[in-house]
Amino acid sequence: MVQRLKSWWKSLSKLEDQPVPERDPIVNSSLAIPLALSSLLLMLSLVWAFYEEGWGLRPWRVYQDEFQELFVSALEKKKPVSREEEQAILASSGYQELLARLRQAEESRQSDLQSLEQQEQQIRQRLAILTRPFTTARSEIQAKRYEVETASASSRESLARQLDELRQRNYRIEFPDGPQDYTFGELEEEFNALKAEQGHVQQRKVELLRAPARLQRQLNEYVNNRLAGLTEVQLDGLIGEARGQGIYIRQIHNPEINLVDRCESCHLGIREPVTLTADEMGGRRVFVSHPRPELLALHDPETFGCSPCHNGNGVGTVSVTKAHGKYKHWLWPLFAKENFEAGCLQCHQNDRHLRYADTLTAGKDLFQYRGCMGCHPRDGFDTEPRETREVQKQITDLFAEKQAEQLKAERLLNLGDRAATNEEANQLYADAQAVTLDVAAIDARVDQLRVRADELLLEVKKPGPNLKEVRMKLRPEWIPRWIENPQAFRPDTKMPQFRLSPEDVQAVSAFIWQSGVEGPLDRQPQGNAERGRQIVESRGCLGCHSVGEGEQQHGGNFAANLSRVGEKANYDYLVRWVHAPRRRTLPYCPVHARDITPEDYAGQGLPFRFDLEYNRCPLGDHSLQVQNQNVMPSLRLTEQEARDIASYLMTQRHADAQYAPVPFIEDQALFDRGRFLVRHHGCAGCHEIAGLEDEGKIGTDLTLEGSKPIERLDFALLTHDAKKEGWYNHKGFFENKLRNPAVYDQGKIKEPLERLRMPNFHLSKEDIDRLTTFLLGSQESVVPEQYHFNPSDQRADVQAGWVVVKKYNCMGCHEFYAGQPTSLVDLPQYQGDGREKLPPNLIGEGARVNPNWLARFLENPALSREDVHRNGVRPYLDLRMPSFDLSAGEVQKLVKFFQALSRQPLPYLPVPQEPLTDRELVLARGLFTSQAAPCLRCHATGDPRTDQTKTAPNFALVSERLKPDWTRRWIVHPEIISPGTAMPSGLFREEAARWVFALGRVPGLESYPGDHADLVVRYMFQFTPQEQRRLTGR
Amino acid sequence: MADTTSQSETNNEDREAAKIRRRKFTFACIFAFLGANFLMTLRFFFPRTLFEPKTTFRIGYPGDFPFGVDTRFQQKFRIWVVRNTEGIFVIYAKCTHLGCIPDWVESEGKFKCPCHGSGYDQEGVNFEGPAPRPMDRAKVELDAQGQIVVDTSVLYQCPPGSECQFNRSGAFLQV
Amino acid sequence: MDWAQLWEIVSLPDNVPIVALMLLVPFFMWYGLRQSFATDRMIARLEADSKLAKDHHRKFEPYRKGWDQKVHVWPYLLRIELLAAVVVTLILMVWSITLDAPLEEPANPNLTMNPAKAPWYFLGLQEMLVYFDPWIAGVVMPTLIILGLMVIPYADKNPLGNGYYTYKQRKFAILAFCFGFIVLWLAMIFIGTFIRGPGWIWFWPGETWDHHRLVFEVNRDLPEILGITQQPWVGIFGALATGLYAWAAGWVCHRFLVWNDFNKEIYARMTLTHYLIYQFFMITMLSLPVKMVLRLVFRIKYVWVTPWFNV
Amino acid sequence: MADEKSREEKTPVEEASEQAEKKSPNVIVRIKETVLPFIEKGKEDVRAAQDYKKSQVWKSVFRHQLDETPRNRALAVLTNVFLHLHPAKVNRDAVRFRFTWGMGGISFYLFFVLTITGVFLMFYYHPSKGQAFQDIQFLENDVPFGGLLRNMHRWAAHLMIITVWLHMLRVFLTGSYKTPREFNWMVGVILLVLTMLLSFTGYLLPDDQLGFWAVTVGTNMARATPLLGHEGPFGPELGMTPFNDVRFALLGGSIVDANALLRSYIWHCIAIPLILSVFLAVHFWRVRKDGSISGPSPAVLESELKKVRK
Repeated sequence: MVQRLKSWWKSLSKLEDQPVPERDPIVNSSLAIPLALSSLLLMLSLVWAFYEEGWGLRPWRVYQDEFQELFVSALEKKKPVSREEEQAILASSGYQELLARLRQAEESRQSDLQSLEQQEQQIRQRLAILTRPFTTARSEIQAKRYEVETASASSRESLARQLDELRQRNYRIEFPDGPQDYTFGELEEEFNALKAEQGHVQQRKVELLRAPARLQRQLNEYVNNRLAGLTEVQLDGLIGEARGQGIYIRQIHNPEINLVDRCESCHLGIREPVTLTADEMGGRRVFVSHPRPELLALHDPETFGCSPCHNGNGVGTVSVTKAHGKYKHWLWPLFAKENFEAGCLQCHQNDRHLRYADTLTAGKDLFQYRGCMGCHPRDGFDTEPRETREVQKQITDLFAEKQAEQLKAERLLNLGDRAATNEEANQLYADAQAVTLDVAAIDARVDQLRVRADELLLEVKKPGPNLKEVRMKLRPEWIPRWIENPQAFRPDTKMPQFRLSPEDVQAVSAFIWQSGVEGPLDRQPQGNAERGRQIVESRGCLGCHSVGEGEQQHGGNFAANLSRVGEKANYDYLVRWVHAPRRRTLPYCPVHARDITPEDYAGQGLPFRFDLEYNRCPLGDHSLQVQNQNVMPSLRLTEQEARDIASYLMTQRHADAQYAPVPFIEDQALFDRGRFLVRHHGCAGCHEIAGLEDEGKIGTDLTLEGSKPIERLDFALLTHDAKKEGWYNHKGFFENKLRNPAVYDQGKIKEPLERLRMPNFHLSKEDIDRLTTFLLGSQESVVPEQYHFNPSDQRADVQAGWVVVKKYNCMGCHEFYAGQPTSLVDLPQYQGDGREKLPPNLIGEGARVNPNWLARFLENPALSREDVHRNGVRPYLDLRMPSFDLSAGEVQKLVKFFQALSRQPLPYLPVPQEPLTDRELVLARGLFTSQAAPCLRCHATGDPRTDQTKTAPNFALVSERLKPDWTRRWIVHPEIISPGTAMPSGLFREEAARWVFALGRVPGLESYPGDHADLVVRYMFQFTPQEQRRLTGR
Repeated sequence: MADTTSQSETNNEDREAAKIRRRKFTFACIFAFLGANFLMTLRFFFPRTLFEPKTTFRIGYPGDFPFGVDTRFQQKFRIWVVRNTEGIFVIYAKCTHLGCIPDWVESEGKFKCPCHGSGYDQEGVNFEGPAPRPMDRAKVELDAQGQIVVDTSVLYQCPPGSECQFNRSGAFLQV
Repeated sequence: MDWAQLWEIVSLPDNVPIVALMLLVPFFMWYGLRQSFATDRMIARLEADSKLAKDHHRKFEPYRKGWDQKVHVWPYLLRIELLAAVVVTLILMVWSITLDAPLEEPANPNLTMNPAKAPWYFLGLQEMLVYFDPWIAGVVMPTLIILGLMVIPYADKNPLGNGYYTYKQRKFAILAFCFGFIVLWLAMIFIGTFIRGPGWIWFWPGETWDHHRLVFEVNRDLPEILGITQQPWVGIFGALATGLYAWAAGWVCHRFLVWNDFNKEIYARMTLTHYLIYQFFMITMLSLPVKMVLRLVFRIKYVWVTPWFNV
Repeated sequence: MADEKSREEKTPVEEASEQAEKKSPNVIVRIKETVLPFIEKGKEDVRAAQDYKKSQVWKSVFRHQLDETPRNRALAVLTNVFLHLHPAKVNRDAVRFRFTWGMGGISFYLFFVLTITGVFLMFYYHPSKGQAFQDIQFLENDVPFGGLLRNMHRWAAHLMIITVWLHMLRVFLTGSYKTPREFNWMVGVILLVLTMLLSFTGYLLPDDQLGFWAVTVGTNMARATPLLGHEGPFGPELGMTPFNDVRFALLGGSIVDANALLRSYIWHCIAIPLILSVFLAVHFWRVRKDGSISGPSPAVLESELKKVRK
């Protein structure tokens, strides 16, 4: 051995003098061993390849084997349960009775059925015998006829004769009951006759069987409706199916959107008709059935597949990682559990509120409430400013067009004057005429746009308050404290924390303070804090605001927590604010881009007055911004109430709160620096700030952030950690950014102004998940346009409506769909009987109220210009429907929204009531006023004396406010429409297809043939002032 | 394969034999490998999934179909819907002779195959030409909404001699 | 030392062949040269002793009188070919089973891969792009390489070493070729694959490929450094500089050509055309390393700047 | 069996046989007479089958037997269409792996493997944008052995480039390009280029980022072609634009798009392989005609060289 090695080494070093062997090495050496060895290895590699093909690369085979066993055993376990249930049902009287009827029906028909079947049998026989000869004959004759039709005149007769012979030829048919002779004509008749008879018999059979069939159906339904799961038989069916299932790739293929999904090759339980839980399936989560079958019902997997919603590589089958798209080169990895609703956005980009997608909707809400949209453009959010710009542009364009048209008209007229012939001239004049008409049309359009522009002035809102008023509103000491760290002062505030140095804070505060406007502010006497507190608790402030801190905190979280207002606010201003939140000190003129001062008005010799009517700019013919751009509505409080509330709020403070004096706040030197910082940090995105009204958004557009190439998301120095720790993906980027917006500055040496600007919102884990979901979903859709949810019918109104509803937080007080939480419903004062004091729920509002009335109500909930300190409909409620000063457009959207929600047609054309005859009038009044009927005990009648005590809406309003058919349903079955209402049920009982008054007797009523409920409704809808006086006059 | 000239020792024979054995083994392996490759290529031509059009589809409500032959779906699904006294059934438009698509000749009330002239009456029963049996019928059933669902992957035949499947439930709808 | 990074690059499916290449080439270099040296030693012996030279079979392979000079292809050659085929197939099978051919994201014209690399066997050219303008690196150079390879048989007038491994008899040819093949071609590929990271920046093996890495690279033209800024002077200077280089390189190559008596012999056999072809290709070949040094060490971009082209 | 034979015998002359029957009632004898010859013939076949090597079919296929006589060894090579690329005998040391490294042969074998695997891949590949990428996925996920085939094709391609380079290295080291083999070296260089082009054109076909950008980078160099590229020296002067220069010719467009995919597909699958196999033929032919492979030939001494001169 050693020798060998030595010689080998020698051969390596000194090739030329290797020992020369005895026998010629070339011809004597053998390659057999290496050959044998290598070919053996070759075989092994082959085996390996087969293994990979059979199992290694085909995991779904294994899954499907496993599933079959687990599934069958799971079903077996279910069987006994459903058997018991089924037994119980089968034993139930209802079933037995049905069964008996079925049996009886079947027996009664037995004999007829048999006879029919015999008949049919015979007919079949005869047909069987007849068909062949008949069809042969027919084809022969048809052929011959064709010859005749196409024959030349000469040969025609002979052929025609042949045809006749054929027709006359005798066909002998061997029926079992002896032969029979036919000509073709008879044969045909016979054939058709038999056919007809056969049909007839079958028809009879069907009719005969109809009744039993129906019973059978009822029987099955009876069981299925009462059975929770499947019947034992069905289960057995499933088991058989499962056992019979081969092993193959399960595939959904929709060529329209070029979709191929094999997810179900492993997730076999997804669409099974029984619900499979993980522990039923031996703890294997792959095999569970879809947790939201109702979603599958809406989106048929055969059409939509899986990957459009869930992402992942639908085609992949070679390994779980590949199939889930969790590898470097797949751009759409499976959504994580907490983000899967992101998939909804593929098609539901425009749904502000999406059912079944609570996380996503919450994400969108946050995006709006927390003011993300203040800095980040995103389709469907904060659209008003853009629309304003567009409208303005259109107006200017139209003006240009108009001028062009006018010139053209003139030119045409001139040409006409100089025209050679009369015809020509007339033609030209006519054209000129037409052009001038166009001009008129343009004017009309411009007017419309102007109106829209004014609306938009009202609709533009900012997430934060108007900072022009700080001088009047705030205590200067408080400002820097707040800017430095808002959460320290108010933990759940929506104002984020900016990363500012102390100097910057001073500069910013100084700028804010100095840029504020001064204005007349009348001194207010103190109010009664205790009463103030009661008002806050009862009037509905808590729908949006919360009071109290920590444990005591209660109320809505849409607007600020009021617990420390006392430390920051100026009492006089607070009174004004509470009384008229939208009231500005100075109007703002978008055209001149500045606030209009009393001097400006004086200069034009105008009184310094501005509000929704007086909204023209004194310096030119255009509209002013006359309201603060905040959503806080007016509760139509009296001055006194306002004072009380303000006084109460001033008591809301930490006794020990200390504020250092702020000499710098008036320091002019800081102004520019402050202004620069404010712009740099985009404060104007959320606040109205003097001189920065038209600032653009400073953030990235997030509309398609979810499909940005990962390379373009700047992980900066964290890239490698991210890759190592496995969060180098969109989810990871968003989550970390939201948790700590400065995170990607880590380790980088930057000038303060180069640093990332996004402030810290101190979001909770849940909120981060919600926003991440929203952002992940904000993708370029892989699903083609025609699959997106862009309805053109009423559902579009719903989409538009939700935007408004969310904008003004209507959901803080009202319930829009069953089970929707409101801010009020959990408050102690609304428990038990307190429920009565809650605002009405708006489920089915569209069906209830007359849309035209609703529009009026929305723009003025007091339903009166004078007596405004009250509810228009429910004066008896302490809670008050506030005035939002909605624009006409928003009102329209809301009305349409409600109509659409309850599938009501627009415009609403009420069905004309047939007038009450005098007799009916008497009867109705009698019924109405009778002691038996408690109507007037609760319902107001518009009589100030009695109405104080009333606890239900006013009758006088019914005819304009409600819809008759709804009213009728309401008085008959209130508890169905609004569970737990105070309106008593059972006022009427059904009697011979009409509703009859059920409580006590009303003179003359029993003799009335008509429907009593109907009578009442008509009475109410024809409720005249005289009638009212009659009622109240007693 | 070594040269055979120079060998005289005694143990040469069995060395030779061993060599032969190895040679045999080697070639066995190599040919086995090639054979296996051949089989692999055969399998290679049968992919596991296809992307062909669906064979089940909805064609509307029974009310949509008057008595007689309805050729609406011939282009799209290659079927005729026929209604007669017995009910509604679906003929799969494929001549039972050589699989051409026959034409519905309204004037003569028959299906005529352009290829070899097989003729079928309006229930698809052959009465002339080389066709061996009536045209096959596709499976029909009503779904929950009462729409007709046709499944052309399930066909009912009526070959002469053996029993006719046209009376099976599924071969036609009673209405 | 970022081992993860290193492994990521080395184990990249498409880089595996390069790794193999980096192992195979040295091996076969050794494998061949070893035989060359053996031959050389033998030759030396024969040169020394003319008697031996007469009846020696002139190969280092062992040989006895009587062994046949030629052997049958069947079986002696075919069996080897068979073995080779089997082994190659085996390698392919195992390679294909263990390593999947890459399939990355669907092509996206709006998103450039960083780094975006040509197929590995062209990375030499891509690397050259750093040193020359595209028209040279991408077009002229490849053409010259191909032509250069083609003219080798005609430029090489050395009749010795035909059909056997030898170093001594073809020192210059072998050195030149190895320089071209190994230094200028394979080394460039190596750099292009393992050294050039995101943004085509120079990363030493094991250095982390940082997409955000910033490096200070200011590129000046030679004339600038020397303070020449106006055309036509810049152009003229460039022409001169280039000419100078050509002359110097030419001189060096010439020295090689007449290194010793034997080489002189060969030189003597050359016609002018031969000589010019030889010089042309040698000069161009040498220009690459020169430019590399200028670029990498002195950060010089162009030597010759004209309105139409830059060198 | 028997009866049939007999009936055949009878049928032609029925009346006659009837008469015959009348004459001699002994049918069995006559049946024997007719049947036995057939059995004899059958036996012959069996015997022939036993030493099939003498059969006509066998002889027609195998011209000589495979024993180890020198003649047959030569014939084995010469009479075989595939093997006759080789001479009957070669230089004794030329069969040493050590000398040839076998790289030429391996390259050829790889080319062969690539052709076969390539043809199979074509069964599932459509050279159209979007579809192409899906087809690759389809190969991997659904097609039995599809993934394996694709891998083989790619790796064989890479391997081939390596072997070709090594082949070149070897040929240089042994100076085998020298007279009389200069031309074959040239052909070899062409083959080398073709090999790389073949691999390069295949790179784009999966239509993924890797191929797309590799090809983009590769073809962008063509922009700078002097005179013929729109970014090359004197290109613009000659009116070169992105729409009429070399690169356009390569890609069938100003960007790497559907046309480029189709073009590279056709170059890859038809054009280049054809050209390459032509040159391959020449290459092999010349190897034989230039006196088989170069060596190892006996070393020539410098001293002898002088004699060669003058």
